[in-house]
Amino acid sequence: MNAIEIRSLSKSFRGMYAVDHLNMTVPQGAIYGFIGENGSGKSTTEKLICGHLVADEGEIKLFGKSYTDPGVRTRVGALIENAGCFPNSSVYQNLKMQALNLNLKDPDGEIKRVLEIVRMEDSARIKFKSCSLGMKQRIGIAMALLGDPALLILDEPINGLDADGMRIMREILVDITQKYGCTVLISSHLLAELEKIATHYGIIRQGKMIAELSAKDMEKRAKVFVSLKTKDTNGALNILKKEFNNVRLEGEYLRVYDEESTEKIVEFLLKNGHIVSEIHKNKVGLEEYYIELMSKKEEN
Amino acid sequence: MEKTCELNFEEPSFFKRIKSMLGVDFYRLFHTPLFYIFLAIAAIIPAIILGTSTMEGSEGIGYTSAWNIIAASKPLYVIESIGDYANMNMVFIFGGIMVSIFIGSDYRSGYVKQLFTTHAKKQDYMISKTITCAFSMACMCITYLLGGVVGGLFAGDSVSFALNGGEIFALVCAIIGKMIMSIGWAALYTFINVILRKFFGISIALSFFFGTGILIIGVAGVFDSLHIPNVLLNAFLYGSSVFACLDSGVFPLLAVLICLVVSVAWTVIYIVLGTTILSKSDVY
Amino acid sequence: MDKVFEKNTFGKRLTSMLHVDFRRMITTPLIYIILGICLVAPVLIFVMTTMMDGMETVNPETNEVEITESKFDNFWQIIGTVSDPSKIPSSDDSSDTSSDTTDTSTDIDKEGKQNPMGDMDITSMVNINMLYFAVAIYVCLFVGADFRSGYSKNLFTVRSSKVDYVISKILVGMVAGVLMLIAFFIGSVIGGAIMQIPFDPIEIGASAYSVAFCLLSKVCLVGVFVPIYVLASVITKQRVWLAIILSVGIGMLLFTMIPMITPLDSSFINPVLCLVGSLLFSVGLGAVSNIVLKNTSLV
Amino acid sequence: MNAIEIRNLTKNFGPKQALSGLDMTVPQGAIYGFIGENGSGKSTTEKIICGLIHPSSGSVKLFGKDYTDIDVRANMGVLIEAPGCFPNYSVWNNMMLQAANLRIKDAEREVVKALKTVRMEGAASNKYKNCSLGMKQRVGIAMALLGNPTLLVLDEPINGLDADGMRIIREVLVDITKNYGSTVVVSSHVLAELEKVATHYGIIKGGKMICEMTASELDSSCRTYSALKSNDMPLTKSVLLKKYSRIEEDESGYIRVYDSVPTEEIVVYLYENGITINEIKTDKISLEEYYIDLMKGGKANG
Repeated sequence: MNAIEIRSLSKSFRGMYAVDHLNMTVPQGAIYGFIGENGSGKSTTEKLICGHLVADEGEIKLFGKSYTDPGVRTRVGALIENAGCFPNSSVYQNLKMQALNLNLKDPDGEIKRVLEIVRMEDSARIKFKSCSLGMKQRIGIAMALLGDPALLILDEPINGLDADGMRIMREILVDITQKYGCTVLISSHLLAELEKIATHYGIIRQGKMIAELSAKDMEKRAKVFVSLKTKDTNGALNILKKEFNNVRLEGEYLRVYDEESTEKIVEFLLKNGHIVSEIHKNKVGLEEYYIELMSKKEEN
Repeated sequence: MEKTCELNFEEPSFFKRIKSMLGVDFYRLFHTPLFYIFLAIAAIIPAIILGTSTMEGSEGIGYTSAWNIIAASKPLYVIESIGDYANMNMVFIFGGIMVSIFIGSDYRSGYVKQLFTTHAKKQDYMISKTITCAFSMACMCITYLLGGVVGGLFAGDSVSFALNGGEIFALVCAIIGKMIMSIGWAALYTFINVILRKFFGISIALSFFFGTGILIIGVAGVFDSLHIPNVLLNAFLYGSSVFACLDSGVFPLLAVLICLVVSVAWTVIYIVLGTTILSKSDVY
Repeated sequence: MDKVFEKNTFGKRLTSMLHVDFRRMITTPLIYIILGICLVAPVLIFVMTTMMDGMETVNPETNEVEITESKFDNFWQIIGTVSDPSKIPSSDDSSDTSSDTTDTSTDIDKEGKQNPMGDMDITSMVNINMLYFAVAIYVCLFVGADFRSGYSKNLFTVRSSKVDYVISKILVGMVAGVLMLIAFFIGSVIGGAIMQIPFDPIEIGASAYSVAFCLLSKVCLVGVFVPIYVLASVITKQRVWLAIILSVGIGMLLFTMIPMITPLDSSFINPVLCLVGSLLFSVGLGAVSNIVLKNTSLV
Repeated sequence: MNAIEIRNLTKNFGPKQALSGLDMTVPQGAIYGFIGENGSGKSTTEKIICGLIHPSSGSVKLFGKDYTDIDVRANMGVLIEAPGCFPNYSVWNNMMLQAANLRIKDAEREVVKALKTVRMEGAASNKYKNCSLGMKQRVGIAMALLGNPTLLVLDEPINGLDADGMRIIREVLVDITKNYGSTVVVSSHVLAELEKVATHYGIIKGGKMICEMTASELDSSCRTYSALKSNDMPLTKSVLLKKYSRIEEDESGYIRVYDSVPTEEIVVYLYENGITINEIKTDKISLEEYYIDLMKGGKANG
């Protein structure tokens, strides 16, 4: 059963299509990395899912139910652009209000739990407006985690988080999806960070979904190659060509494609008097895949 | 990796949804200074007016009885002098400003994102805001009453508190009538502020004008000149400013009833209107 | 090598600050909305008061005929009131409505209308003096917008001295106030013309000159109120509604003295007096605003 | 002569002390990477440098003059937390306003140029509040760059920017420091990005500067190491320990051999002991690792 199913969703502002017949499927329990340039329609899509905007056309289904179903929507936690908190109220009061909004049985217990998760338990009394950008982001995350969310919509949550904050963020998301079966839709520009935890990716460009695949597919499709460096590069190149079919020289690095085990290569070279100074398996990561996709799309 | 545990979504009942939204609104009402500031304003104004009205030199507003500060002695279709303004209806002027700030801060702070994420139905928002604002305006009526009494005492002998039996009953009914009307006014102000959520300044100004009744009186004036039978219309348009008064000539309980009917009518109309508009348009 | 900085003279700072503020004033719709209101309000007032005057409303319960007394007898009454009633010509034939009806709800008789201090009836409440509150709202919104939007960060990074900021805001407030007065005057002339309200100032004891002086002194009086509003906004910064409450509160105190300082029959002394007053207030309160800005956090 | 000299700066907001005796020196023309956790006092320091808040004690000197000096402050660019723009105003109007504020001659041309550098010339006409987070950030950067300020203070400028936006920032910072001799103080949490462009670093913790160094100092103090993997890691480790003293395991499962031992030597040594490696590369401790290690109290090269 899919957490989010979107069929030909469109939304236009003053004639310009922010979201243009978008299709999207997010399986339940997934951490869905939503990637796209600034202004490609990421936030608009997320606002449509949370019901902040009214779609021109198209259909959104959350857990099989319509997205206007109150039952589903009470289980959605959202952090879009910034944490909507009252500046003059304290952090505790803001979270208390959200706890009341979700009708939680034990509001204070929940608040304590989420504040501990984001390591903000000692700043509950400060006014929201006097928190720094990073702290406001953590409070936004805490607010989205309140109650028992079945779906988390996070728009660039690691914006403004420091290294420690990002690590916590990763742990929270992995923990909440595996332990509680929650589904996470997370958008970010730091693809390296996203790659560490995302189980599915969706790449959007100018309001259209141009690629949607799981992390496993990504790995399969990614061309694996071994890149190595030796003192006598040309000599090694000729020898390797005899043994392995697809070998190429890239700058000072030799690339051996379609070959899984690096030991074989190292041993083969050592036997033939070439000592490897550097060798590691390389795969086309998310970043390269994204850049390649973007450049390909530019032509047509 | 697919999660097998089935997530169940129990449908929250209407009352549970309203209860949760009310919880948020009342928590914010009691934990922010806005409510207390306006309660204070509602108390100070009558005290000042009554207090100054008896100073020498200024002829003041010519009060015969202290209770004029609470309700006009007779139904007033047309405001002639400042005196007619200075009665409990002023609560609805300040109430309008308070509601605008209360709802405005929802939108300005962005908290409305959380509210409308968890509440798919827009009428939860309208109903909860109406109830919260009605409650705060009712409290303002009470503090207005206290302020008036204190002002009267302070004014000393020149303002009489004498009331015969009938008038006391009428006074009580007048006050209850006004408090009931606050629900109607709350719905009206919620509607205005929800429609004009993007233009905070204008919504305050419009609420202020509605509150002072200028617009309503203007409309009544136009209707008069068109000679449309204005009794029912006046009742609908003026609501409390006409019928909740000391001696409305109508049996006081009937006056309260009229206020109730008008208040309910306003509430239903404005909530339904607000909900349809809200659900058709973007949240921000 | 030493970084040489060209002199950032006061003239340069002030001109750039004025350029920023006046550009923002002109390109934001707020000023046009308020000027529109100032233009329409007097017309509405004239229309409403004349239409409602003499309107018999039958009170359904007590079926008495109520005659409302709200008509403007003279155009200039919307501008102000005469300072001493003795100047009014004795023959009081101008008022045609006789008070032969049964007891009007309020016990104001005809003479009460002339006494400037006394009656608080509708015509003396709703006149040009209300504009000073409109100026308060404009100045508070204008100055508050700087702090609410965070633009103050860009402004004060480059301006370590705050004097030019305060001067520029006071000038913008004054220009806005004067524009509002002009708009209100034009509006009332239009309204007066539509409702054919007598224009002759002599009727109510004022002369053409004195009316001109009255208007001039009201213009100068703007200079007294604006520094108050600027100071209030600078103190409260982001909290615009607090600034408005503060400004209107202080304005209320001075409100009662406006008719005295700028009566319809004012001589040339009144505008001079107002000018001196506005200079004093501008310099005095301007300095206070500067100190406040210097010592508080601007973010 | 230093662009910024801060000595023993303290700032407390009521009971909480945001800065407790901070010292900071930023040479002229530098791109100063300002690194610290959330709430470590970065933004407070930047706001004090821009004169937006006043220090409780301590001295702040810009180009040798006090930070309240009018002439020094006349040509500064700032982008702290959110860009300060009027929401209901179009991007173009906001930029023209800032051009007027900085007394820039030929404002239209300069604004168009600034918007072009951040690829925002197409969106100049729409209202600021309708822009997305990334576009707002680009407007903020364009505004800070207007008039090529001599001192630029940027608080997490790449916040919300996409890969293309981050590249633009790097180019712009290098360009403005080279061609206009400006000095830039830039704070960020994405240390990989900062490492590509910063010439000096300052690491702040708990309101105090715990480490200040140039990029070259960082390079030298971040030791190179060879990281390797093989099928039988424990055996490899024991074999290596016999010959090399500084061996460590990092969290991504590599064995690290410190003090730049040539990789060929390691490969041959292991091969002779019957171990063929499947991965080996030479690497340097990244700024991020150096920072995390510093935060743990240890010294990266301790």
